[in-house]
Amino acid sequence: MSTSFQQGINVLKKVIDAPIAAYFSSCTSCGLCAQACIFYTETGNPKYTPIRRVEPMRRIWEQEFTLVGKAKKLLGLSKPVTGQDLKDNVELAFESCTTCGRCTMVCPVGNDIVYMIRRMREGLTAAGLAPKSLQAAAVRTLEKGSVMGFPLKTLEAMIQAAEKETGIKINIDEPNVDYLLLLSSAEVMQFNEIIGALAQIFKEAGVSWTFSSDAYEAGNPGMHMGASEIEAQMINRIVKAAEQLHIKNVISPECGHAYMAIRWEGPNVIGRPYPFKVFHIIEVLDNLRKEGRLKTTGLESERITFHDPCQAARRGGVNQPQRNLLNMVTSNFIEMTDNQSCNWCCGGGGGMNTIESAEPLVKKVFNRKKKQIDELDVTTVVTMCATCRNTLEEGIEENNMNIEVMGLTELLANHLLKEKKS
Amino acid sequence: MTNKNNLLAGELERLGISRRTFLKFCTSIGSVMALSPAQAAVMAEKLVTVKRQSVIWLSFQECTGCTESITRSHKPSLESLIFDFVSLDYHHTLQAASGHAAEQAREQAMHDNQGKYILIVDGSIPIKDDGVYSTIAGMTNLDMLQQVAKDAAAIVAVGSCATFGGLPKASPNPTGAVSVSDIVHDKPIINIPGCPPIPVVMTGVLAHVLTFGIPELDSMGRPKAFYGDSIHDRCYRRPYYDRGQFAKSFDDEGARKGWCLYELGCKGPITHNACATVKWNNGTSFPIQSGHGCLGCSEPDFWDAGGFYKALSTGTNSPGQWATAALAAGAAAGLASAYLNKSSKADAEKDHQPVTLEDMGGKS
Amino acid sequence: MKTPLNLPIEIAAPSTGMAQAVLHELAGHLQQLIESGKTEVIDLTSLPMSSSDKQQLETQLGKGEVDITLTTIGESRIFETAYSGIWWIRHYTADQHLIAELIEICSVPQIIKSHPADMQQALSRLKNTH
Amino acid sequence: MNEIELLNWARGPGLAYATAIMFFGLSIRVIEILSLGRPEELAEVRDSGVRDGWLMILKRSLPEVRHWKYITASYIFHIGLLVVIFFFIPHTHLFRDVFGIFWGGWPNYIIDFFTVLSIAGMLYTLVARFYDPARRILSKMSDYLAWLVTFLPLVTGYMAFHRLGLDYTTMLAVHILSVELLMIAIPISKLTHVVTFTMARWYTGSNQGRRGVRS
Repeated sequence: MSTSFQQGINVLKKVIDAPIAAYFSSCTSCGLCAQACIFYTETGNPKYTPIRRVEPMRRIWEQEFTLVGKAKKLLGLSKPVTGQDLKDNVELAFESCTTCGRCTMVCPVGNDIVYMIRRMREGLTAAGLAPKSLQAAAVRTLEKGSVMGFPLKTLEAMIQAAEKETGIKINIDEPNVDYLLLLSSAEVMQFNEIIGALAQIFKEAGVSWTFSSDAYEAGNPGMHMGASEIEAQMINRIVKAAEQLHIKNVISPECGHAYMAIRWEGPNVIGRPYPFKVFHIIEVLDNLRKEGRLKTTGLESERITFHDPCQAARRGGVNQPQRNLLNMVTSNFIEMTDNQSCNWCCGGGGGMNTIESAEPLVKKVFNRKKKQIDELDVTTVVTMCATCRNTLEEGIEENNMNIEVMGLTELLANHLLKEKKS
Repeated sequence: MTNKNNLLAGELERLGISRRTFLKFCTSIGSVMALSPAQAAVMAEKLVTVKRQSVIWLSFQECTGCTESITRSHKPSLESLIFDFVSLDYHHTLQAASGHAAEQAREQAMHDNQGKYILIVDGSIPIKDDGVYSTIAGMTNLDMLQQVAKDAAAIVAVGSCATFGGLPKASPNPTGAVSVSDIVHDKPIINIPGCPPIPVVMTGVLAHVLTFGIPELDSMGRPKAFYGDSIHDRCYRRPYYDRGQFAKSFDDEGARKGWCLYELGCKGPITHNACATVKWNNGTSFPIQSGHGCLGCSEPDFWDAGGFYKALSTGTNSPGQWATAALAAGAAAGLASAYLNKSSKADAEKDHQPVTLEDMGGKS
Repeated sequence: MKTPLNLPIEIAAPSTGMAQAVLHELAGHLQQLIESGKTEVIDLTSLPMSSSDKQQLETQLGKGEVDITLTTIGESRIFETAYSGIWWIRHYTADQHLIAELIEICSVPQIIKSHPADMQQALSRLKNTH
Repeated sequence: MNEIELLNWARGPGLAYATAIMFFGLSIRVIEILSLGRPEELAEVRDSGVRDGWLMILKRSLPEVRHWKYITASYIFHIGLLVVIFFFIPHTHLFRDVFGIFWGGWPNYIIDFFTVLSIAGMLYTLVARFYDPARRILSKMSDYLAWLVTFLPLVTGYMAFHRLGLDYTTMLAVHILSVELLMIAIPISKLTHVVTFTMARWYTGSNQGRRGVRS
């Protein structure tokens, strides 16, 4: 066993860097982050105030990396962080935070609180305190191949079904093609119409692509946990596959955290830049649109809104492509009052939807999303993240709302202008 | 009427000064002292009935400016009456006697009026090196002050040197100059600071002592009647301060328009004196009216309170140099701390064991 | 007014509204004088009045029927304002410098009345001449 | 010690010590932060992040209108405080004396207005600290002390200017001493944010810029 309280503290010392030190130095306890956090606004419980979620780390920073804190420690004015402190922190860092990063957008001194919460999770995981469900998901991902634990065979079955339906041949392990496509488990198991949809779109656009039998899972529980070594193992599997197949572009699917892991955190956890580029599927589609290779027909006339997934939009920087594409196929697209960087989280991200004990809380905080949707009077909510889609569907059902939830890729496929004979 | 020659009334008669004239004098003094006009009339009545007061004037480390101020400022005028009337038994600049005769006059007066004479002091008292820096007739100022103060009824310290140490006390104070109140603790002391003090303030205080006794004093022993307000409180340019209209240099538009001199270093806001109301040279003007800021000469340590031409809001030395030095020192300390931080981060890195799948309950 | 030096500095200060305050006070004192005979003196030098304030006050009070000049050491000019019972008194030194400026609310200013001691002296002088 | 000696001490050694402690401390704080280093960004960035770093430093100073109820008081307090510190004419002379730069001040009635505004804003933030659950749970003794040492210079300065309370000389000395207390507190409390907020915003802004996130 390499996890222990000492290892946890050790990791927290290891990860404290200049930004974190600047953040802690600057926090004035103004409490504005609470106003941005669904867990506070929907429960009214001040314990969920975002900056409180990293209090053990703040104490370690103060005691270990500032002269003032060292003096305080010597004088007995501050107590060292205990194992109990870390245990108590699990609820705040894992079980009531989707790492959505909305707090970061309002902090007057510009603290990136989620940046810190991710590091805090890293310490807790090293202390052996990561939620069991996330640990199990990590094991499944690395041992069986996917987050949900299904083997390659399951995906192959889905691919065959899609081939049959569309009549398009779908590659596995085809080298030298344009794109390597990854999928999230949720897509394979629940929203597998995406495979056929993409096959058609890519065929019409003249794009060559393939799946990899070694790396088809985009999801990364290692990232949610903050177990960077495990996160790196999952990333490396993809990097290796892309390198072996000589593919220059990797597509992260409609999954927010996967995009964050592959696009932004990946090179940093494996310690080297990629020899390929990474795109969110929606970025790829928008590029095809720009090049005139994606043609659609017809417009949805119903009132449609879009839910920006936190990790892709607010934290990943994909904000405009989805709007370009929506405008191609809808005539009545309505923005949510808070959108893009300031969108409210669905409440299920950051690993929250895998943690059973957090379920009531996830249901409760969905109230914010419900309010947002209700005030728009729409028939459909489109999104581009399987986790969001899942949470939205569950929330909508729970609240008996008459709203349809769709993936953006799927919506586009519905309107695809098919010129080439299949 | 036997004692009439010993009373001011007789003196008035001798000089042919009417009571009406004397009332006018007392009214003017009362006005300066902010006595009520009724009190001025009482003062006039009382003054004519007091006896000639013995006064001993000791001059220590001083420039004689205070004496000049008092003696020069008056034409044969009413204020000089007070001085004509008191028996100035010793004043080594003004008295005719010299040498042993002068000292004898002092000792005689001390003997004849034991416990009743008023001691006026101008100049500070050097106490470093046993007070050798200033002696009179072989006696140090310190010894003389202690000797004369012992049997005095009251002491009037005239000028900023006697009241607060003044210029001789200015840093680095080579003679160890101190004020009268630093030496004498068991007698009533009236401080009349200023460099020099306003003449009418002196006569006013003396008139008050002779008639009503010791006037009301502030925490620094100054008569409130003259030192109760700051120059700024009574300054005719005050409205410009309140409006934020300041002269930026001594010959700019603002200076010509008579705007506030705060930015040019005026110390009026913290200086308590009557210059702005009583004025100088027979009420002609005072520094601010002449276009120059107040130096703050009637306050302690005015010589060391920063530059005369630096605004009151600035530091008295150069904090800028401190800032630079502190930044450099802080950088050094910061680097030392950074070194410690780096090594503890390196230790953490070294002690770190990767989290493995095994920790998660996996196989490898 | 004699200006001793011609400095390029304007010493006229803005009006502060003090004149109105003094007028108000005067009304109170005058009523008191009428009702109880109690006289009152306002010392103008001790008030924070600007020169324009004083001018304003003087203009408002105006000049009455009586104008007296005392010749003691220096002159004193005393006049009744246009308001009976309100006297303006200025004491000057021999060299024309103003040493006190008062407003007295009374039927006759104190300083005009002859003092018993002076009268006593006058009597003895009179007797000596005859 | 009489009031003039107190004032002279405050204007002289007191100011020098406080200045030295503040700059010494801030220097340490900033170097401590910088020396911890920032991991190199290995992902292919959309932008260098420099522009967004600077933009963040500026733009986060704009009011977050969405939360106006929450921020108005402290927003006003900050503006008022900055105006009072940097544009009250006597203060500008202090800065000229220390740093050699002069930018002229604003009329007193404007400063007066902002002082009152600031004081009101600060009082509101104190009340909010008691009544708002999030702020109350975050607040430690050090937060209230930081509030106090910021509040004192404002109030004593206001009182000195209006000749309230103690005599002017003493009040001025108390005001300067309270500022010196504030200066000493800056590097050892959360008030360090007066400097490090630019660093925090820089790190977040440049990071967001690299990722193409709009702040």
